[in-house]
Amino acid sequence: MTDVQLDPTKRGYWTSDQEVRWCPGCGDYGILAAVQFLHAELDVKREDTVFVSGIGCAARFPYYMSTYGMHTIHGRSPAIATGLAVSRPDLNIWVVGGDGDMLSIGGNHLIHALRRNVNLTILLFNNQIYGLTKGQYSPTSEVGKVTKSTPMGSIDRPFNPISLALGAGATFVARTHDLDRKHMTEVFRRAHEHKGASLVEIYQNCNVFNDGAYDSITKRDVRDEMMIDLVHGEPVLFGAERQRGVVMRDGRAEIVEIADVDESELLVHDQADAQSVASMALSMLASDNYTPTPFGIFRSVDAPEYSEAVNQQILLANDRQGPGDLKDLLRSGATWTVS
Amino acid sequence: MTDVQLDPTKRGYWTSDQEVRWCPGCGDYGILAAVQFLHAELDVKREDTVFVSGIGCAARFPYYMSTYGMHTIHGRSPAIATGLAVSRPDLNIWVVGGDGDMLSIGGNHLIHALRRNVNLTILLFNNQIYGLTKGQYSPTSEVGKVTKSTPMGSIDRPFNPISLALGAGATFVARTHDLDRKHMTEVFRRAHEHKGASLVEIYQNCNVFNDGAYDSITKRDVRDEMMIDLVHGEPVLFGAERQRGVVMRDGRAEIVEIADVDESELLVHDQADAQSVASMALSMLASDNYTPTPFGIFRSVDAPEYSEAVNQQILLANDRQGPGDLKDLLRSGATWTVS
Amino acid sequence: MTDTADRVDDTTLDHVVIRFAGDSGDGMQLTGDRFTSVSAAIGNDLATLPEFPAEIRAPQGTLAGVSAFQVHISDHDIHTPGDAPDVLVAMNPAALRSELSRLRSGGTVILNDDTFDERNLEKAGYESDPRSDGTLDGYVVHRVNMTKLTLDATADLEVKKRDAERSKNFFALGLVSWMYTRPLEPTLEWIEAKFGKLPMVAGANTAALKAGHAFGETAEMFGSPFKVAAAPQKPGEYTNITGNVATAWGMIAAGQLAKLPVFLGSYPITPASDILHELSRHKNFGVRTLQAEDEIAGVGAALGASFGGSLAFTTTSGPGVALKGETIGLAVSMELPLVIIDVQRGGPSTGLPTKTEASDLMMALYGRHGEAPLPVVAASTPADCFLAAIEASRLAVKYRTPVILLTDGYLANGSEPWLLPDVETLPDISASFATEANGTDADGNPIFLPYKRDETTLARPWAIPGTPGLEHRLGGLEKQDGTGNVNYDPANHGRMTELREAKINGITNDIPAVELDGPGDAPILIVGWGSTRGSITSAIERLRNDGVQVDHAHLMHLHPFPANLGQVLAGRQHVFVPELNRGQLVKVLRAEYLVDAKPINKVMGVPFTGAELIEAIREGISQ
Amino acid sequence: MTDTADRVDDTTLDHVVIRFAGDSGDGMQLTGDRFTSVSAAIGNDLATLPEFPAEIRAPQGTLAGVSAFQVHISDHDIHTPGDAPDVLVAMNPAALRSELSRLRSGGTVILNDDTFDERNLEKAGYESDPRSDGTLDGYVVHRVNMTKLTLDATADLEVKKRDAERSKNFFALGLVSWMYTRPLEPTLEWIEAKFGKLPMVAGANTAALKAGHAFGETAEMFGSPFKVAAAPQKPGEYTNITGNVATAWGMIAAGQLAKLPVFLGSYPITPASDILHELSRHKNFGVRTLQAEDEIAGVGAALGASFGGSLAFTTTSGPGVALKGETIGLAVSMELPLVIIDVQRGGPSTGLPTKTEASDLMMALYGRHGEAPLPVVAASTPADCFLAAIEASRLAVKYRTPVILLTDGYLANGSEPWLLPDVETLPDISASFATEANGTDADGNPIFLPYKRDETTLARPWAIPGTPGLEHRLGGLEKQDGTGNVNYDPANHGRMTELREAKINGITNDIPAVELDGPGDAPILIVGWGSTRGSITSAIERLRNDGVQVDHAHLMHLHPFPANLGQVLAGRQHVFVPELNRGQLVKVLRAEYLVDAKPINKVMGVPFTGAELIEAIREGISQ
Ligand SMILES: Cc1ncc(C[n+]2csc(CCOP(=O)(O)OP(=O)(O)O)c2C)c(N)n1
Ligand SMILES: Cc1ncc(C[n+]2csc(CCOP(=O)(O)OP(=O)(O)O)c2C)c(N)n1
Ligand code: SF4
Ligand code: SF4
Ligand SMILES: [Mg+2]
Ligand SMILES: [Mg+2]
Repeated sequence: MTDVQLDPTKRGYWTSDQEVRWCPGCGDYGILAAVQFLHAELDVKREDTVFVSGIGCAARFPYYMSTYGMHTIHGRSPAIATGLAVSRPDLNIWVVGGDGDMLSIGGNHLIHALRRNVNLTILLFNNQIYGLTKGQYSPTSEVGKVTKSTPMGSIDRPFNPISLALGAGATFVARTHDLDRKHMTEVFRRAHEHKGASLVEIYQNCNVFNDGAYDSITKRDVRDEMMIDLVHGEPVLFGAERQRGVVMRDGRAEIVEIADVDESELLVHDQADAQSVASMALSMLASDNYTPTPFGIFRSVDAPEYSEAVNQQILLANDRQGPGDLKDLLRSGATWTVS
Repeated sequence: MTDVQLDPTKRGYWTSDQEVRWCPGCGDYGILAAVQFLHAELDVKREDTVFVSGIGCAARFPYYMSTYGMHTIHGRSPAIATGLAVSRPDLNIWVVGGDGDMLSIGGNHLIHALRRNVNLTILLFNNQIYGLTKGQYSPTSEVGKVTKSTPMGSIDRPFNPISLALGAGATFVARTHDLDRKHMTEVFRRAHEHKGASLVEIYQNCNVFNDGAYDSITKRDVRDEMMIDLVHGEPVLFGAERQRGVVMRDGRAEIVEIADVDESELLVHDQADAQSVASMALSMLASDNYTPTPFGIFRSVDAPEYSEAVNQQILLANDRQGPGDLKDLLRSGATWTVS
Repeated sequence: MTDTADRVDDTTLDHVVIRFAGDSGDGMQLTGDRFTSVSAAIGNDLATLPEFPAEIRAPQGTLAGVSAFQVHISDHDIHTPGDAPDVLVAMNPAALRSELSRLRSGGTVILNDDTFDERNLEKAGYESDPRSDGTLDGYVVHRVNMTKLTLDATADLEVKKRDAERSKNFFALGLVSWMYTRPLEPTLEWIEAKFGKLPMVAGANTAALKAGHAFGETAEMFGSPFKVAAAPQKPGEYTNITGNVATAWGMIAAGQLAKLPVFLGSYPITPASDILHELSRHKNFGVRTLQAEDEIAGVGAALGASFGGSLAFTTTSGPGVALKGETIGLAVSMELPLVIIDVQRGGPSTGLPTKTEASDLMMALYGRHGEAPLPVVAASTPADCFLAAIEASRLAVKYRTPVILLTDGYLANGSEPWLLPDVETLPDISASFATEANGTDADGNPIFLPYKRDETTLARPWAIPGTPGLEHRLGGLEKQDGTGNVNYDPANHGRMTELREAKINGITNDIPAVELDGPGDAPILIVGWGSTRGSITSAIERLRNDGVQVDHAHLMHLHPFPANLGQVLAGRQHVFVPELNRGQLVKVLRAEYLVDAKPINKVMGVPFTGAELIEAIREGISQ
Repeated sequence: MTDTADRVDDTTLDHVVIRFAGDSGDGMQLTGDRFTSVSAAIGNDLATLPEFPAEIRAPQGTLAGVSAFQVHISDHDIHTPGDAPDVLVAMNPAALRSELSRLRSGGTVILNDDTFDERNLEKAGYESDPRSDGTLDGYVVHRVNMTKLTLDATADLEVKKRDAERSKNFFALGLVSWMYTRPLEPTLEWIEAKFGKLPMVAGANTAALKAGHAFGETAEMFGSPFKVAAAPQKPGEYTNITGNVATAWGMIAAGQLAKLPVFLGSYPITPASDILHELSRHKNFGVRTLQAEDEIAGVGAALGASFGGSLAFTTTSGPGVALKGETIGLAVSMELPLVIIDVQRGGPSTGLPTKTEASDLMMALYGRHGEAPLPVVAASTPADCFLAAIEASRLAVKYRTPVILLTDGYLANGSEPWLLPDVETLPDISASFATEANGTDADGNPIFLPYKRDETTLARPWAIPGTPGLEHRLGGLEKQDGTGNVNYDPANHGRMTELREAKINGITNDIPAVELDGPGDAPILIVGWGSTRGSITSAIERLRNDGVQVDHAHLMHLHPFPANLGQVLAGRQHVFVPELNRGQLVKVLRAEYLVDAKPINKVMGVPFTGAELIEAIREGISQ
C-alpha cells in the first residue's frame, strides 16, 4: 500500500484497487474523479460510506470506490439503499445509476425514495442512452432518436428528470455535468449535506453510443449562451455578458434580454421555497438539448428525514412499551396454565 | 334480456350481469354509475370498449361493465393497456385502479404511460388507503396515519398525484370526486375525448377503512369554501360568495380574498398551456385534506399520441420497404446456392 | 375417534366442531376467535379454520359475502379443525345455503330466524323457504330471533338500532357458550379492554352476550348444556396462537437469538399482511418494518438491511414471491442472510387469495434464473411457524444465504393452543461479523477476502459497513473465488457454481434426521410437508385403529432434505405424498431417490379432510 | 474426424478452426463475421462462436477487454465451432495471453507484432516477452507488423493516422483470406455497401484488406495457401444465420402463418436485445415493437396485445424471465396466446451476461406461483431457432397458452449455413377468432362462454374486442368453468386446475415423437436439449468411430414431453443427460420416468467440447 491509500484527504484513499472499465473518453471518469476528490474533502469515514448501484455502465461505479459497495440489479438500487439507510442511519449512502436504470426500470423506486425523503445521495448519470446494452434509446432520449431498437426514430416523449423529481415531491434536486469538476463537486457536496433524499442529474457523455449529446449545451463555444447557472438568492442571469435572464410570466419561465425588462422583473432563484413552482418552470425551460439549460440546485428544502423518523418511533416504542422482552411477548395474549 | 340491454343510450346497456361486490356505501358505486351513464351518452360501441384494471377494490370495475375487460394483476394495468392500445388503436380503452395499484406498485407504469401519451383514459380512485387488503396506508395517505401497518402513524410523505402526473409530462390531468356525478361525467367525457393519455384522480370514499377522508373538503357544509372549481379561461374563484380567489405570487399559488387584490391579479386558469406551471402551483395548493382543493381539468394539451405514431411508422415502412414478403426476408442477407 | 361428536356421558362430549357463518359484516371471525380463546383457556385442545371471502364486503346477504369460522374443541389431542361440523350457526339464509352441505348428517343448525325474509332468501338464491321445504330434514334445527332478542336486550342503552343490531354476533356467542358451558367472564373482560373507550358499543355487546347466554338457559330449546373437558396436556403455560402471529413472534425471537436487529421489508398481500401488522406493533424490540412500494422493493430493502447487518425478512404470498425472484437470485450471489416468507394461497395468478394451497414449493425451489440454490423450510402447524421462523433464520445467518420459509393461508389464520417454550432453551443462532482481515495480498499486506469461506459451512464472512479495513463491494456479476472481484473466467464460474451448491447441500448435515411417526418399518409410508400434518396425523390414527400399518414422515426441510430421508423411503411397499397441489414434493422425491412415490392431491382451497386421505390411501394400496 | 485440421493433400484441408482475438475496439467480431460469410458462400459447412466481454469497452490492452470470434469451416458436415483452434490471430499481447491456451498443440499463431511493446505486455500481465521467453515453443508463429503495414497501405489516402490504424483488422482478414484461399470480392462489395457514404473509411478498409492479402502472397512466410473445399450440401439456397436473427424471422414467419399481426413487448438485455433490434427493422410486416419501461411492462404489453388479437411475444434473458413470472401466471389463468423467449445466459443474478448457459429450464417449467403449467420448447441450433419460434407460436395460438421458448447466448450469436425453407411448406398455424355466441343462458338466449373449451384441444375460444356480442371479462381470480365468471367454489377450483393441466398435457399428442439418431436400441442413450446438439452429435460421431454403440435423442419439447419418450428411455444400460447447467432436465426425466439417468454438467459459460463429452460418457460407462 502506498501513502495516498492511508491519507483520507487524498483522492487515492478513496480509489479501489479495481481497474476502471469504462470506455476511454467516457464521461463517467470525470464524475468518478469528482466524487473521489469530494470525499477527500469531506469529514466522513471510508468504512461508513456505501455506494449502491443497479446495472448499467454508470452502475459499475461502486467497484471503483474503496468504500463499501453494492452493485445490485437493474433498477432496484433506490429500494435496496432505502433498506440499508433505514436500518443504518449512521451511514453515508450514495446511489448511482444511469437514465435507464433509474428512470426506466427503476423509476418507481426512485420517486418513492424521493417522496419518502430517505437520506440518500442519488446520482443519475444521464447520457440519454442505454450504454451497457449497446445503444438503445432511453426514457430521456429525444423524440426521433434513431437507435438499434428504433431504426425509424423513437416516438416516446422523454422524461424531464428534474420535473419528474419535483413533481414527486423531492426535497433536493439539482443538475450538473461531467465536464465541470468544480461544479459537480459543489453540487455533490450540497447533495451530501442535505438531510433526506437528494437527486443530482448529471449530463454525462457516452462517447460510444451517444457522443456529443450535450455538446450543444456544454461545449466551450456555446456554453455561455446555453448554460444557466442557478444561484440561490440571485436573479437568474446568463450569457457571455450576462445579458440574458429569466422572468416568470403567465406561469412560464421565459428567457429575456435584460435590456428589454425591468430588473425587478427578473426571477430571483429561491431553491428553499417548497411551495414555489419557479423551480419547476426553470426545469421546463430545457425541453431539449438546444434550449438554454439551467444547472445547479433547483430545490433544496427541509423536511423530516425518513430513517430518522423510523428510529424515533423505535425510541418512542421503547419509552412507551419498555424494551422488548421475549418472555413477555409470548405471554401478551390470553394464557392459561396446565399443571 | 330486457330492453335497456339493447339500447346503447341507456345505462343498463353498459351494465354487466355480474353482481356488484363493493361494500354498501362505497364511493365506487357512484363512479361506476357516472361511467355507465357517460357511455350511454357517448358515441362508442360496447364491443369497441375495453376496461383494464389491476388489483384492488377499484380494480373490480371491469366486471361491472358490459364491455370487454381485463382484470389483471396488481400495478400492471397501464402497461397491459399500453400493449392493447398500441396494437388496437381503434379501441376505446379505460384503465381503472386505486391509489395503491397505480401509485405504489404501479407508479412506474403509470408515469411511463403518461409520458408516452398512449391513448388511455386512466381513472385513479384515490381513497388514500388500501381497501382490498383491509386498510393499510397508501402512497397518498397523510403523514401520521394510523393503520394496521403503521400503529404509530405513517411517516411517508404522500404523493400528490396531480403534481406527479404533471411532472411526468402528462398531457391531460384532472381531479373530480365520487359525490358529484355531473362533475365526474363531464371530466370523464373530456378525458375520453382527449387524444393521448388522460389521468383523472377521483377522490373516493372508502367507508370501511377510511371513512370520511374527504368530508373536510366535499361535505355539503364545507364544500363551497373548500372546493375550487377550475374553469378554463376564467379567473380561479371560489367561496360561497365567490369571494376568494387564487393569485400567482413569487412562483406560488396563493389564496386571497378578492377584496384584497386587484382583479387583474387573479390567476386565469389556462389548462391548454403546456409551458405554464400554474397548474402545478394549483395542484400544490391542496397539500392535505384541510386546504381548499382545486377540482376540474388542470392540464389538457395537445401532443402526438403514441399508438398512432407506432402505426404511422408501420405505414411508412410499408411505403418505403414495400409490404413484407417472407420469401424476400429470408433472402435479405447474403445467400448462395448449392446445386 | 370418529367424525362426529361422541358423547362421553349425557352432558359431556369428547369433542365438538362448531361452524359460525354469517355475512361478512356479521363479525363471525370475531365470534369464532372469542369462542376459541375461551375454549383454549378451559384447556381444550383445539384447531380452527377461518374462511372469508376475497371481497372486503360482497353485497350483504349474498353467497359471495359469507364469512365462516370453524372451531374444533376436544378433550384429547386433535390435529384438524374437523371434517364436518356438528353445529352450524347460520346468521342469514346465505350462510345456511353456502354452509349446510358441510354439516354432518344429524347435526345441529342454529338460525337467526329474523333474517329469513323474502329478500334475503332471494339474495341467497333460495326459491323456497329452506326452513319449511324439507331442506333441513334430518338436522336438529333451532330457530332463534337473534336480531330481535339483541335489540330487546339493548333497548335500555340508547344505542341506535342499527348499531345495537351489530351486537347480534355476541348474542350467538352467548348462546353457544351456554350450550357448551363456556364461561362468559373472559369475553366480558375482553369487551371491556377492547371497547372500554366506546361505552355504547361495550354496553351493547355485553348485553347481547349475556342475553344469548340467558336465552340458552331459559328457552328450554336446547336441553342441558354439554361439557367438553380439558384435554390432557403437558403441564405448562399455554396461549392460543395463529400461524401469522407465531411467524411474527418467531421473527422477533430470531432477532433476539441472533443478537441482530430485525428488519422487515414487505408489501401487503393476503394472507401474509398480518405478519407485517403484528411486527409493526413491536418496535420496542428494535424491529424496523418498511411497507415498501411493491414486493420487489420489499425484498430489496431487506437485502440492503442485511448488508447493513440486520436480520432481514420479507413476507408475502405467491404473487409476491414471483416478483421477488430476481432479487432473491441476487441474494444467492451476494451470499447474504435473508428470509423470504411465503404464506401460500390458491393460485395461479390472483387465484383464490383467501384460500389455502401449497402450490408454491416448486417456485421456492426453482423459481429463479441460473443455478440459484437455497434452503427451503416449511411450517406444519400454526404454532410451528414460531420455530420454523427461527430455523429459517438460523440457516440464513449461519450459511449467509436467502432461505424461503413456506407457510400457508390455513396455518396463517388457523390457531391452536401452544405450550409456551422456555425462552432460555431456544437456540443461540448468533453469528459474528467479520472484524479483521482474513488474507494477505501479494505483498504480504493483510486484506479482506469477502468470499473466503469457512471450511465447515462454506459460508463467507459477513462484514458490515462501519467496520474499518473490511470495505468491499458485492455484486450480482460472477465473483472471483476468495476476492469476490468481478470475474469472467470459465473455470472460476464453474467452481463458484459448485461452491454455492455445496454450501447449501452441506446443510443436510446440520439439520435433524427426519423422525417417523409410526413403527418405523411399516409397509406404507406417508411423506408430508406443511399444513397437511394435522390431516395426515388424524387420518393415520384412524387407519391404525383399523389395523393398517403406516409410518408418517413430515418434512420441515424441503431443501436440502434430511440425510436419512433416502433410507426412510427405501423398501416400502407404498409411499404416498399428500399435497395441497398437483404433486410437487412427490416429483422431487422421485427424482432424488428414484422411488415410486405416489401423489395424493387436492387443490380446492381447503385442507384435506381425514376421510379424503383415508380413502385415497386405501385406494392406493388396493391398486 | 479428429481434433486437428487434417490435410487432404498438401494444399487442401478438410476443415480448419480459426480464432480471431483482439481488443474490444479491434473489430474482431466484424472480422470473424466477414470470414464466416465468405466461407459460407464458398459452400463450406461452418459453425461460429463469438465471445465478447461484458464491459462495453474494458480498458484497452487488458485481458478483460479481449474479444474473440472462433469459426470452424469444413468440407463436410460439422456441428460445433471446434474444440481447439488450429489458428490464432492475436492482435495484441492480451489476446495472446488470454487465448493461447485454447490453441491445439502445434497450432499456428499470427501476431500483430507492432502491439508487443512494454506497456501492452504489462497490461496483459506478461512479465517477460512471450515471443522470446519460450511461451510460444511448440507453435508455428508468424509475427506480422500489421499496424505498420496497414498505415503504409493507407498512406496515400489522407486518412488520419488513428483512423487508418483502425483498418488493421481488415489487414488481418486479408491475410487469413489469402491463407485459406477466400475471395476478396464479397468483402470488397460489403465494404462499399456499408461504408460507401464514408469514402475515407471505405478506402482505408479496402486498402488494408488488399494489403493483407498481398502480404500473404509475397511475404514467403506462409508457404502456399490452403483450400477448404465446399461441403457436400443439400441443393438449395443458403444463407448464414445467427440464432437471434433466425428467432426474429421465425416470429415474423409465425405472424404470417398465423395470419395475425406480430407484437413484441420487450426490454433490452444481453444476449436477447438483437431480436428486438432485428424485429424493429421489419415494420413493413405490420410488426409492432415496444421497448417497454421494464420486463414486466414488456410482457404485460404483450398480454394486452394478445387480448386484442395480436400474436404476442416478449423476448428477454434469465433476469427478465424472473421478473415476468407473475404476468406469465396471469396469462396461464387468462388462457391467452403468448410466447416468452428466454435467451439464456450465465447465472445466477447478473452472472455472466455475455456467456452462454442453459440453467433456466427449471424456472421455465416451475418459476410461477400456484399450479401454472405451460409448454416449454427449446431450439437446438442457430437456424433451428426459426422453426422453434414457429412451433412455440403454433402451440400458443392453438392452445391459448403462454409458451416459453428457450434459446441461449451461444445459439443467439453463433451462426450456421441455413438451407432456406420453402415458405409454402411452412405449417398453417392460424386460429380463428370466435365471432358467435357458443352457449345459451337459462332463458335460452345465446350467450358467449369464454371458458367453454374445444373438446379436443381443451382450448377456450379467443374473442377479441371489436366483436359484437362477445364482450367478456378476463381476470386472474379463479374463474367458473364455462362462464369465466369469478368463482370461489372449491370443486370448481379443483376442476379448473385439472383442466388447465390436462390442456397442456394433451399437447403431447400434437407433437412429433422424439427421433433417435442412432440404431435405436443402443445400450447407451444420450438425451439432450438446446444448444448442446452440436457438441453431442460431434462427440457421438467420434464414439461410434471407436465402436461405442449410442443413441441420441434431442428434445425440442421439454413440456410436455413427446409421447414416446418413456419407451425411448426404457431398457437402456446407461442414460446420460449432458446439460450446460447443474442437472435440470435430468431431474425431470428421473421424476417422470423413474429411470436412473445420469447428468453430465458444465457451467463455465462456454459449450461442451466434444472431448469433454466423450470423456464424461466413457467415465460414466466404466462405473
Ligand atoms: C432485469 C434486467 N433487465 C435488463 C438488463 C439489461 N441492462 C443492463 S444495463 C441496461 C440499461 C443501461 O442504461 P443506463 O441505465 O442508462 O446506464 P448506462 O449504461 O447508460 O450508464 C439494461 C437494459 C439487466 N441487466 N437486467
Ligand atoms: C403482486 C401483488 N401484491 C399485493 C397484492 C395485494 N393487494 C391487492 S389490492 C392491494 C392494494 C389495494 O389498494 P388500492 O390499489 O388503493 O385499491 P382499493 O382497494 O383501495 O380500491 C394490494 C396490496 C396483490 N394482489 N398482488
Ligand atoms: S458505453 Fe458509453 S456510458 Fe458506457 S462506458 Fe462506454 S462511453 Fe461510457
Ligand atoms: S373496502 Fe373501502 S374501497 Fe373497498 S369496497 Fe369497501 S368501502 Fe369500497
Ligand atoms: Mg444511460
Ligand atoms: Mg385505495
